[in-house]
Amino acid sequence: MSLVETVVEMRGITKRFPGIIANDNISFSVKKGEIHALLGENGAGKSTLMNILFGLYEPDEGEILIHGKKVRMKSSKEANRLGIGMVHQHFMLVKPFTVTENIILGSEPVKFISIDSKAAKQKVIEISEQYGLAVNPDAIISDISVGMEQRVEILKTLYRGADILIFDEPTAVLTPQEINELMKIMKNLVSEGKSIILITHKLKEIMAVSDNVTVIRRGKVVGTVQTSETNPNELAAMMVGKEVSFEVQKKEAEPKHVVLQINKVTAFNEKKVKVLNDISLEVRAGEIVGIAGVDGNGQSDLIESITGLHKVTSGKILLNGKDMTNKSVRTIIEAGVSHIPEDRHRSGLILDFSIGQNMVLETYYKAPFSKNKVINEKEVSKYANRLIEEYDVRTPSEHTLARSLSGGNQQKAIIAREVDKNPDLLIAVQPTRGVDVGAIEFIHKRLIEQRDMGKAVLLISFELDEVMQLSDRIAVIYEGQIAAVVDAKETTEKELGYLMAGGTNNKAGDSHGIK
Amino acid sequence: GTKDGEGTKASTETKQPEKKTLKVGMVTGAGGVNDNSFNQAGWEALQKAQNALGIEVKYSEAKLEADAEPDLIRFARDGYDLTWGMGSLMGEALVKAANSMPDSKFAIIDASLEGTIPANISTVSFKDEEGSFLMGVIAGLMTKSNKVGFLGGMKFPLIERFEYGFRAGVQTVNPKAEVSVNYVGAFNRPDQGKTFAATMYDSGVDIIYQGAGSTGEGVFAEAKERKGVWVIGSDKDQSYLAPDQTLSSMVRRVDVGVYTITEQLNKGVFNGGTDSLLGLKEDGVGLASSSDKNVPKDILDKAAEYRQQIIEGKIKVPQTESEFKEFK
Amino acid sequence: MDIPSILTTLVHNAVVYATPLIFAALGGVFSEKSGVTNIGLEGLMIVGGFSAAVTTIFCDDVLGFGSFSPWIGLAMGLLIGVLFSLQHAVVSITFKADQVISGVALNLLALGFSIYMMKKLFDGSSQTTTMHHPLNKLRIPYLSDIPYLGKAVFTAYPTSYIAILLTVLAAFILFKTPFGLRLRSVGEHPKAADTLGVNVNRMRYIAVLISGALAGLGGATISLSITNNFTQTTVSGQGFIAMAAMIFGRWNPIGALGAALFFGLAQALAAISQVLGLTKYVPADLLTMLPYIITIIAITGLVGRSEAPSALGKSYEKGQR
Amino acid sequence: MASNNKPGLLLTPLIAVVIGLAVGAVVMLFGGYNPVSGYGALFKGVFGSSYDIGEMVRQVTPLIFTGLAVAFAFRTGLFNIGVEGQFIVGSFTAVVVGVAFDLPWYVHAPFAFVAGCAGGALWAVLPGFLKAKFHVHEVITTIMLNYVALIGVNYLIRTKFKGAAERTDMIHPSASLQFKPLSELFDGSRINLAIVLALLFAFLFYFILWRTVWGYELRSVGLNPIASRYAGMNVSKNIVLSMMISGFIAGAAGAAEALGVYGYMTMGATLPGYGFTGIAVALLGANLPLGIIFSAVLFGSLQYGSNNMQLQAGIPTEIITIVIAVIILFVAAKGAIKWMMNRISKPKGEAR
Ligand SMILES: Nc1ncnc2c1ncn2[C@@H]1O[C@H](COP(=O)(O)OP(=O)(O)OP(=O)(O)O)[C@@H](O)[C@H]1O
Ligand SMILES: Nc1ncnc2c1ncn2[C@@H]1O[C@H](COP(=O)(O)OP(=O)(O)OP(=O)(O)O)[C@@H](O)[C@H]1O
Ligand SMILES: [Mg+2]
Ligand SMILES: [Mg+2]
Repeated sequence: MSLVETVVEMRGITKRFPGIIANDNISFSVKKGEIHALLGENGAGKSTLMNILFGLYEPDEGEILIHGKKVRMKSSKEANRLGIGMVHQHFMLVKPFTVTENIILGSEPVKFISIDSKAAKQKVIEISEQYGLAVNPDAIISDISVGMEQRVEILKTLYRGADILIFDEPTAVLTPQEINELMKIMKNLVSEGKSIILITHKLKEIMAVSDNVTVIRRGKVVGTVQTSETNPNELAAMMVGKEVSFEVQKKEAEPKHVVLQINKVTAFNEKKVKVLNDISLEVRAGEIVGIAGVDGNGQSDLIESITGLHKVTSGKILLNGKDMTNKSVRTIIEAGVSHIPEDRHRSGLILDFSIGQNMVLETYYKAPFSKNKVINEKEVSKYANRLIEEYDVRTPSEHTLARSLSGGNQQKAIIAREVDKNPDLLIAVQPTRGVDVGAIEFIHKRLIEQRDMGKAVLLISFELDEVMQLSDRIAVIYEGQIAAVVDAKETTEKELGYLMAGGTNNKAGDSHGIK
Repeated sequence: GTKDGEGTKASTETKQPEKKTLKVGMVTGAGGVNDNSFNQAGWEALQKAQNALGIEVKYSEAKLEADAEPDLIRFARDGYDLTWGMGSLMGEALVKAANSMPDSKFAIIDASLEGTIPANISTVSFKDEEGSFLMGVIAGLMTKSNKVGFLGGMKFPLIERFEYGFRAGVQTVNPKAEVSVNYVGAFNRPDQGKTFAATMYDSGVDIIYQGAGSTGEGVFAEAKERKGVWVIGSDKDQSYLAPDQTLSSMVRRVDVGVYTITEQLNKGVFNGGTDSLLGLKEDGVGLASSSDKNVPKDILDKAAEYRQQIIEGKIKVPQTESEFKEFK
Repeated sequence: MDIPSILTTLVHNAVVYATPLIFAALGGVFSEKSGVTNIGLEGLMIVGGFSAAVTTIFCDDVLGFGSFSPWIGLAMGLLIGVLFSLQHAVVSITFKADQVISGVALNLLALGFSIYMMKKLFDGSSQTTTMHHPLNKLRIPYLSDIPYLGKAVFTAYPTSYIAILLTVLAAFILFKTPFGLRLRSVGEHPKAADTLGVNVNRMRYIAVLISGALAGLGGATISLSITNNFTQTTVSGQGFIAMAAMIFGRWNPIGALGAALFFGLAQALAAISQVLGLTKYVPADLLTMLPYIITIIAITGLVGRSEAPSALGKSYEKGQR
Repeated sequence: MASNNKPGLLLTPLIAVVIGLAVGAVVMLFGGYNPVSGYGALFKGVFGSSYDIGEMVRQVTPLIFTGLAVAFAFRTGLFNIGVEGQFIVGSFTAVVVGVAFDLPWYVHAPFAFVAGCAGGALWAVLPGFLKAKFHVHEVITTIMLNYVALIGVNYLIRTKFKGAAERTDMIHPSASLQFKPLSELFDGSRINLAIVLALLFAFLFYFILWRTVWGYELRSVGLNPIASRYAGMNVSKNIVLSMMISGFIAGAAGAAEALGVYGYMTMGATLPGYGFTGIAVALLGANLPLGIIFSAVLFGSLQYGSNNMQLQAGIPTEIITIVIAVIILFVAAKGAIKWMMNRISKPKGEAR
């Protein structure tokens, strides 16, 4: 009577995939009105468990109770009916559809025989106002920001009247502002009596919003703790099985000569919009320059211009003093640039190549990997095995397809490939996106190592923490220009936030953006 | 080891006194023995020979051009006395088969095998221009708009014989009449045939002579939907396609050719190494018997007159562009 | 010919020629919008054309239905199209076979079946007899009397009007109804649709069967209005041209209609340029080539990425990433 | 390549063939034919004599080429429906070289063959280029170019290269791929050196795609053009190159037919059809060289043997088209065979 109702109870859930037990006798429950965090390394089995709850997988063993009633979840339709909604790790949005269409899909309001689009739009606006989830109902998904996509995903569940919401790594792709907003939205939702299951690798978020945390490791529950009675270090230890350090250990930087010089570069995108506006920036050997900025202010265009993927219309890009402006990608790579791209599936890997073949994606045509245009498989294997070893890429062998590695390990493979090329300039874009804390620690160490070896490192991340911890200098990008360059040790999150939103500080107070 | 012996034995027997049943094979082109056309006419002649002469007949359909040679050789190996190849496309295959099976006899219809014909081949070809000339006569005399048309499948020598024979006929009886000559570029596109026919009729042509294979069926389909226009068919009597719109058809007597040579061989005669060229005189080409349905008697009489003149050699019908120019 | 008559002839012929393509291309749109590649359109047109011809001849010659027969033929073309498309659905959706292979097999099966049946039914002949009652052109009262325009667009086979109506209907269904939204979602992001309770495979089945119906109609249209019989060459490649029309029309019903009409126009242009005597200056063969060359130029001019549905060609397996 | 699953790899096609033949038998029974004599005739038609075996190989040869051509494009993410047209152009250029030059055989034959290949490659440049530069869907351009090739080559034969009737002159014997001893070994059949070239091409197909730098790039671009671009590869160049190689192999098919089988080229009334069959051969062979050889043999021998089926047993050859279709279906629908085997091996109640 006095107890709060248990809305979800999963008992003894076991799910096997060929060669792996993803969930091993997991029991897990969620109470009404709580935010329950689910924590675990990459591949621990979190998504699998939630997919079972959402009816996407059928468990091999175990039972599920919703609101105390035993149910058999045969499909998502069933889950929808029971008031379970899920925001997936990889967004499930139909790109060419509008926001409204995505939300109503599957339960469309109908007038005669056609969709009642007016009513639909009305309903979308209603819910979005009720929960403070601002969206443009008529926008096409492919035109909107990730943040809005996220809100659309949430609206999808709310539209269906879900009161149990599953968020699978909702913040991996969001900017700090968007993350804050999402946190507020979640709190708002639980205050309305809904229950939330939150999967995230970011302990800070767990500490900030959750009520309880369940930690899983290798498919088994390690334990459930009350958030108020734990701390990040304890959680990390629970999930990895050993202590994890969050402090990034680094010495003072010793910047040397200029490696990358960007000089008044201007560029336009396909829609003829000016995306880089007379931008200038320098990166020296032996330093990490972080770029902070709200998504869409020209970060990716800047990187693409440096790496030769995008033509610039004016200005110069110099590498070690040599002109690299509008040179081909290969020329630039060969001049000593490495690039850890933002989207590992889209642009970092050939998923249907083996992990070994992916390791030589930029060097296959050179000795010793090929001779007289014939690939030397032995050398490729040897090399791949060395990287797999050195960078701790967890894979059965170098012949395994990249596709079947977990995200974190795919990321490590890319980092191994790019770092081992021994570049003069290492560009790292979102290098730790979606990977677990253990892997994050590992990746951070590698980046610092590069700096200390005298490489120039250009880091782009939407996670301010990461930028502030790793960088020596931070350049804030705003509307295609560098609004300011600040010393990482001296700046604050607040100052950066102010600059990112278009504010000016005294150092770079002259320019653009005010009008 | 055994391959040579058998073939030799099998073929010397035509002159033997105690006569074995004659075995005649036929390799048809794609479409087979019931193509309502060329191949069918040939096969029906063989069947007729089977009934009338008590010989044994069999056919095989070469779907691809490449199938013809093995099919021909297969018959020869199986001891067939004579094997027919149907159509000029089979010419080269027939020569090769004849060369590799020198003791077997072959015949081909609709091909003269330019150059020397091997001694174990007999060929039959048609003077299509002569038949087409008569179609030109009918069209030239029947046209009201003084505009007639020719629709060919693909432009190459065989079809050009149709074209120039027809044009010569039109010009002879009605020099004022204009002939609109068009080629679809395919023999298997009735849809395009229909488009062409519609366009030609729209442009004022009131009679179309088609030499376009199944593309030409589109001409009949189009004519059926119009009033006051006519079609002339080819190869066989095509009036069944549009009884009320068909003036005539240029019939080629493939059956006559096949039957004649088969019958001769049954009597022990084989004119190897020669070409039998069948024209109006030999009744190898001519008017469809249904022509009297839509063509007035006086015009048919006129056609008969020209037929006589061609037979007597008074008119030499052109086959090619240059001959046609001289004909003028 | 004066200019207006030339235009009249062009438009009229373009519509006649385009009609079967419109049907089949619409079929392609349905199937591919749902994520199922359909290079079996050719085969579906073949069985459609064949069964329509056989049925019409049977109804007319044996049952004596007269001019009503082609309508039964049309219906049969549709039905048999659906039946054969079931093969594609079962193999590529249920058994998750490569959709291109299944389509290739469908083409072979359809051709083999039709000719085999034809030989059985028509005494070994590889063509049917000729219909006495094919579809006749419809002259819309009054409108067809308008000079030029009347002949260009208001005198046409009933199937042409049906094709245009179906195009509008298809556009409406695909873009305005819940069914259409779900069908398209399944072709773009089947997993998303699945999580929202849309039955992915069922939607795809329906879409493929619709494509069978429409391509079957397309084939039927050829034999009922253009050739008036059926032979193994009746369809010869139109299914592939329809596929091109679908892509050219960017997987949109209206676009497909436009592309089909464009092909028709190009074809009609090739014919009229010969008839008007252009052959005096240009070889006839070159004019015959014209439609294909125009198409390449046109589609190159219409620069832009093809808008193929993202999940096209991928079979959907629940629980796979 | 997949070596871990050998029994399954072979079992599926084997069962598919059995099912295909069984379906064919049923169709024959319904049609009032005797399947035993039908298949007897089929078997005899293929293996009855050394001549037939030689002719069967002759039939198989172009299918290996066109299968490889289609598969090469597939391997690099392109769908080449234009093999038909490239075949035509390849035949034509090979014949032109065979007719126009008179050279010693060891120069002439290779020259003519390579000219054919180059013709095919050239014909594929435009679709590749339009795809790379303007994103024009290669399916449309290749379909259209098939017809342009057919009509254009017919035109050239008629106006510039006419020999007898509707074909070109014979090529000089020095350009021929026919090889007397080989042909005589098979009793005068038209088997010729093209089969050796086809097998060589199959090996090169494997070697280039999986062992060389070019193949690595081509496959990479086919699988993920964006990542390939990021890695510094020239995506446009690879698309054009891939189409050209595919066209090169298709041209080889045409050249092989022209130089090895006919020795001349006829004006074509329709597209030759080898390219369309090549799609089926490629897919049935899983786009792998060895698979393609096997599936070409299967297709070729069934097609060739069907002629005898019709001759000896009077059975329409379309039966074989149906059989081939069913085999393709069951090979493609791997799940279907598994499903059926489960049904058979499990007691009824337990199924599923
Ligand atoms: N569809 C599948 N097929 C095969 N194996 C799978 C499948 N889905 C998950 N697995 C296996 O189950 C394990 C758990 O995967 P799951 O996605 O649940 O991990 P996770 O905890 O969500 O990881 P992450 O933090 O990276 O999202 C994986 O290591 C993987 O091997
Ligand atoms: N086709 C597949 N076969 C086998 N295992 C797979 C396959 N696809 C995914 N997996 C497994 O599923 C697990 C989770 O996949 P998922 O794509 O969610 O990766 P992830 O680790 O969460 O990556 P990301 O962080 O990029 O989202 C991975 O660990 C991977 O091993
Ligand atoms: Mg996960
Ligand atoms: Mg992850």
